Amino acid sequence: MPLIAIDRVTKSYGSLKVLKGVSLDVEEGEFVALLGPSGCGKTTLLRAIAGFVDTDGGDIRIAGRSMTGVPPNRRPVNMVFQNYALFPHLSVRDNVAFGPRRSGVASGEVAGIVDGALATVGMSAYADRLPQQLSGGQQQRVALARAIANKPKVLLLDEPLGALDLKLRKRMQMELKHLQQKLGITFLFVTHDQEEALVMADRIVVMHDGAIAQIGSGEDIYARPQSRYVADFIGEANILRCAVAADGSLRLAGEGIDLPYRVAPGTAEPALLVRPEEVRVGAAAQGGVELAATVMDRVFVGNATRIFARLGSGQEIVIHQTGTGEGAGPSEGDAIRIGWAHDAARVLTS
Amino acid sequence: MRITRFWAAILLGIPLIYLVVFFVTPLCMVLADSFSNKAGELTFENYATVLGDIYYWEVLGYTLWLALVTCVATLLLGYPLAYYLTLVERRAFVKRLCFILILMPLFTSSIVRSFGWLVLLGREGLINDGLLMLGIIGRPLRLLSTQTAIIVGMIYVMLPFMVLAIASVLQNLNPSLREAARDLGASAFSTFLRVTLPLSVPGIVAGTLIVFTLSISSYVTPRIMSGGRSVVSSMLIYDQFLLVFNPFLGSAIAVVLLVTCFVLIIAYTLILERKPVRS
Amino acid sequence: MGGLFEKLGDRAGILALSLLAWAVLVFLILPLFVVIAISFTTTEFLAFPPVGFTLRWYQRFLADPSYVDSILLSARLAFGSTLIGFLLGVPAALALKRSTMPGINFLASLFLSPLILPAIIIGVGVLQITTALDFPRSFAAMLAGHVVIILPYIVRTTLASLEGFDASLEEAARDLGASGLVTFLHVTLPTIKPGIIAGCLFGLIMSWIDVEVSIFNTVIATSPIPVKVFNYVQYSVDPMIAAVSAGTIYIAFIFVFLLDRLVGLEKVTGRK
Amino acid sequence: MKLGHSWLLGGTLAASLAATPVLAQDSLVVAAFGGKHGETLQKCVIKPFMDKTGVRVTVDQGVSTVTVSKLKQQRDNPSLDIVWLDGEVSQVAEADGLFADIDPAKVPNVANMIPEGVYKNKDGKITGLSDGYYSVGIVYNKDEIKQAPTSWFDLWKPGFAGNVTWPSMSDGSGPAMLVYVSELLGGGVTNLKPGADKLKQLDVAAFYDSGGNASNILARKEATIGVLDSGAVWALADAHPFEVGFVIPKEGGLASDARLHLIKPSKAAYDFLNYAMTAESQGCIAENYFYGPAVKDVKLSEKARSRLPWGPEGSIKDLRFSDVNAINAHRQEILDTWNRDVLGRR
Repeated sequence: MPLIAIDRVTKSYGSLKVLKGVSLDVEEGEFVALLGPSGCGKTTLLRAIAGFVDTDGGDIRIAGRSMTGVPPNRRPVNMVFQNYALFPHLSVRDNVAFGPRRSGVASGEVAGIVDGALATVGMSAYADRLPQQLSGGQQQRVALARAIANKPKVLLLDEPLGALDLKLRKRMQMELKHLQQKLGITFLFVTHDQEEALVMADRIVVMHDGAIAQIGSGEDIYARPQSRYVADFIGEANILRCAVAADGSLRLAGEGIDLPYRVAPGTAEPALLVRPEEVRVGAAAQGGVELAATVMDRVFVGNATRIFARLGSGQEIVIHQTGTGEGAGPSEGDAIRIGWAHDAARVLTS
Repeated sequence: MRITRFWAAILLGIPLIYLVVFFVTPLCMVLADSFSNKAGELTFENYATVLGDIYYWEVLGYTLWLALVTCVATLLLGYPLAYYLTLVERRAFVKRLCFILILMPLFTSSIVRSFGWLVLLGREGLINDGLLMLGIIGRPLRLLSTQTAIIVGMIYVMLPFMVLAIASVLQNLNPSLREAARDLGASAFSTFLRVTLPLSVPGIVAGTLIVFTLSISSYVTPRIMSGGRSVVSSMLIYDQFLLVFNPFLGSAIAVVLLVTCFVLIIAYTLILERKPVRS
Repeated sequence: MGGLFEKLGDRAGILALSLLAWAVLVFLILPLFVVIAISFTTTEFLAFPPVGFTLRWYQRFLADPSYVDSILLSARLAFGSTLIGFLLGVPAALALKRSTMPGINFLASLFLSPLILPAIIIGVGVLQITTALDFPRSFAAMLAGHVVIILPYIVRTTLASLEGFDASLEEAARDLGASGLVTFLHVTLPTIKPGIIAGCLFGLIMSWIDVEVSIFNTVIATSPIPVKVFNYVQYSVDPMIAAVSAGTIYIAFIFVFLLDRLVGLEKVTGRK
Repeated sequence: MKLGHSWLLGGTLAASLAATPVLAQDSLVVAAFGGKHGETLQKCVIKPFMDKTGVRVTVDQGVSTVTVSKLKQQRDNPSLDIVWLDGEVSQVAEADGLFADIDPAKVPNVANMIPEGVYKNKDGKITGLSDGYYSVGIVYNKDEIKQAPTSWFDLWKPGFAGNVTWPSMSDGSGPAMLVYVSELLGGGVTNLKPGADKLKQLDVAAFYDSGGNASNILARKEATIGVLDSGAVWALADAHPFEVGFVIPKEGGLASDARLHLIKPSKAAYDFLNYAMTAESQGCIAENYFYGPAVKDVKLSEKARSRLPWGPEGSIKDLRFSDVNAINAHRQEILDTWNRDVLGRR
């Protein structure tokens, strides 16, 4: 039995459909990311699980129990808010103790729980401060401590690292991952940052326009995106137009190159996905695609060089060349040959 | 957090019942009275009197003018004070003292204050004595029982409301906005004009609304300060109730005042909603 | 150079602003200072500057139990009506702000409208209603009237403080297991406290100085102190009435001072 | 908090009285004036009455207009037993039928009153009893004004410009004075124009709303001369802010009185009225507030005699009363004239 079972949940605000029948199972101990751009419905889904949004249809079950009509305070989940939502009038200690006190923990035990939670996030020294006396990262930890002090079955995190600077965010990503492993609590978190999702989550749920576009491990959705949308959203993607013949065989549009793939006849606008790092410059590869291109621009990014080139058909392609030093490789205006292995590319039909 | 209709009904229910019993019902009685005469018959004669007579319109116009002047004057005096209090003065104890000074006048009834005014504005009062001593005037000015006195009195009563309304907004302005403006090369004055002032508009709106409303219904201050020489709408109402014992006409005047006030307030808020202030 | 001039200009501007602010503060306090000064005069009439110094007007007023009774009645009225105003006004403001019920805007303006009506009409109306309900001219009747006039202040300031309220705080509390009531008491209330205190303060003030509503509804034996003063000055004005008035100023000052100690007045205008 | 008379509802007066005789006997609620006048009534009527009879009297202090408003609003269930009212205002309440008839058999001292002091309605029933007369005259500051004024119209003299105080319509004597001035100039209560035109030219420092207000204006020397009733004048004189002069102008002072009215008859209420009509009580008022007694054979000190509204040797016959009924019938017009023609566009 999954810990969280989301079954065809729908929600509309007026005529705007925010959730269009979303179904998702989350197992105990999993670290799941809800990934998508703003407006995709991920936060609404999270808030529906927490109980802040009344859904229009479908059901959410946690540990087998339907949550329909259950108020937020009676759900076995806790949330870390985007802006942390620390109570400004309460000290760090009282913020963390808020949950245990509500759930009827004996007052003698509350102190222990609070100390434990603060120790877990490394904030024991700040117990008597007020939230506004803390830095952003410290507030984030307190918010975390407050949420785990209640020993929830599921911890919901709404863009928990969004307000932190890049360095701190990177560190907190790892800390959160370790914390999740240590506590064994199911984490369900919302982010629009694909890297964050890839770093932390066991499983990523890509959402698009109120529906789930794809569910899978990071590798899965990167390497095997099921739609143009997912391919484009996760990582960098060259998505090349294809023409489909009557028998379903494909050729690269405008380039006149036949491709060894087949799609169902009549598929509308299929496309070919090639990740930039899969594209090679220079000699043709055995059993692959080879094309002529013109270099438009090149950018040195430290460990690699990115080449922006234009194909004969006018489509643009990005090439990620690793292991080349500064100044090496083709320069602007050069006519080059590029190519990729057939098994490095993927056909997208939707 | 949204409140469900059920809870809204519960939370609003009791206050609403209270208001209906002790405010709406008297209001309806006023309305009913305004349409009747001493014999208890339905009549429009009260409204015919009030609406058909230029005198009542003049008094209403004067009342509105007075309220408007009070609004503008309290805004001009109150804004600097609120600004000083929230954004200039940093010493906590001075701030506290200022707040106490602002609140104290509110706690003193208008009768008590009127003794003070008599001493301050009187022929042998402090203001005249001071001006005489400085040689600015040759003989005492008549300050009491004049237009000036009414306005001074009204400003005095209403100023704390304006200051507190504006201060509450200024207090909550994000200081980095002003810093950003300075950083972008704005002078202190243009920072105020282009950042602080537009952002404090909600406070100005709240302040002017409350001052305007209270000014329109105020009675004691204009009565005392004018020395019985000027008439505002609320005096006509009081006179009808207490001197002529004709609550019917008094009610009609009150209803006209109430409706005018409502219309003006609605117009004011509509104009503000239509035209968001440029920043 | 330009920078220096500008800096000097800013300085001058701030100085001018401070001077203007203090001038306004002096304007606000001067009449009260005058009333206090008058109350010490040895003359039988209101003299300023006071002639000599005496406490006999205070003795006379304190020796008359009816003045003390009036002050106590006023205090009971002010605190009682503010408490009721709080219990009615804060939930109402909450519902007005948060509900999506149809007609909620109309209700909001209804709650604020007693401000516009000249108070005498409320006073007479409350007398009519309480007579019909069979508790005319009692403490309860005055209380009822005072609540009507102070309710707009409490509702208005509470609404204002809810305006800037961070809704996620309430969600966090609910999420952590707090019921609606606990959330309100432990999170919402403390956060919007400054607004509520400001509203209650206005409520106390309006009740403490009210003449118009009380005058028609006074308890037979004792009138609230402003009504008592009003009735007295209709017939005669002497320094005793200045002493009584000064007494109400002292009480107000002590109250404001204590309030400042307890909650910090500068918070009253702030939402943080 | 709960008033002791709610039992009146639903039952007849007599039945209620029979049912709760103790309440009716033991306590009275009386509306009285405030300030020095109120203190005098407390000293000369209420306190000695309570000492004599043991009846508890609670005083409801207030100005007459407010008291009448309360009576009107609570017509069916008044909270007051007895009221003191200004003569000018009491007629309004009488015309409105707010008073109970006074049975002279239960107030034996009525027999000892001057006939003018007993007010009867058109059916010949007694509705009010006078509790002292006063006269409105000219008060002036003797320090500033050496030559005593003799006529009401002296107030218009250029020398007094800007230094005059005059009663507004809120003051009890205001309406009567407007009518009086009109009468002196050939008009009357139905022709107020001469008075209004004249008053419009009066250069006042302030119009006053009450006697207390006027005393304060005079004491602060905002005005040096004005129109004021004798009770307030003598109270002011005894405060010595300046040498107070008071004259009854040659055209005649305008007199009025304070009156007692019965609202809810009971034995205690009748006893109270009866005590108020003793020479002892009214003499005390004359000694302390200098109101002329409505009771015959009151012995007064020299000082009190010299301050009587009709002078040391005069009588009620020397006072000039305005036609209160006519004034009350025209209150609206008088107020309108005042607001529009006297105050308008000054």
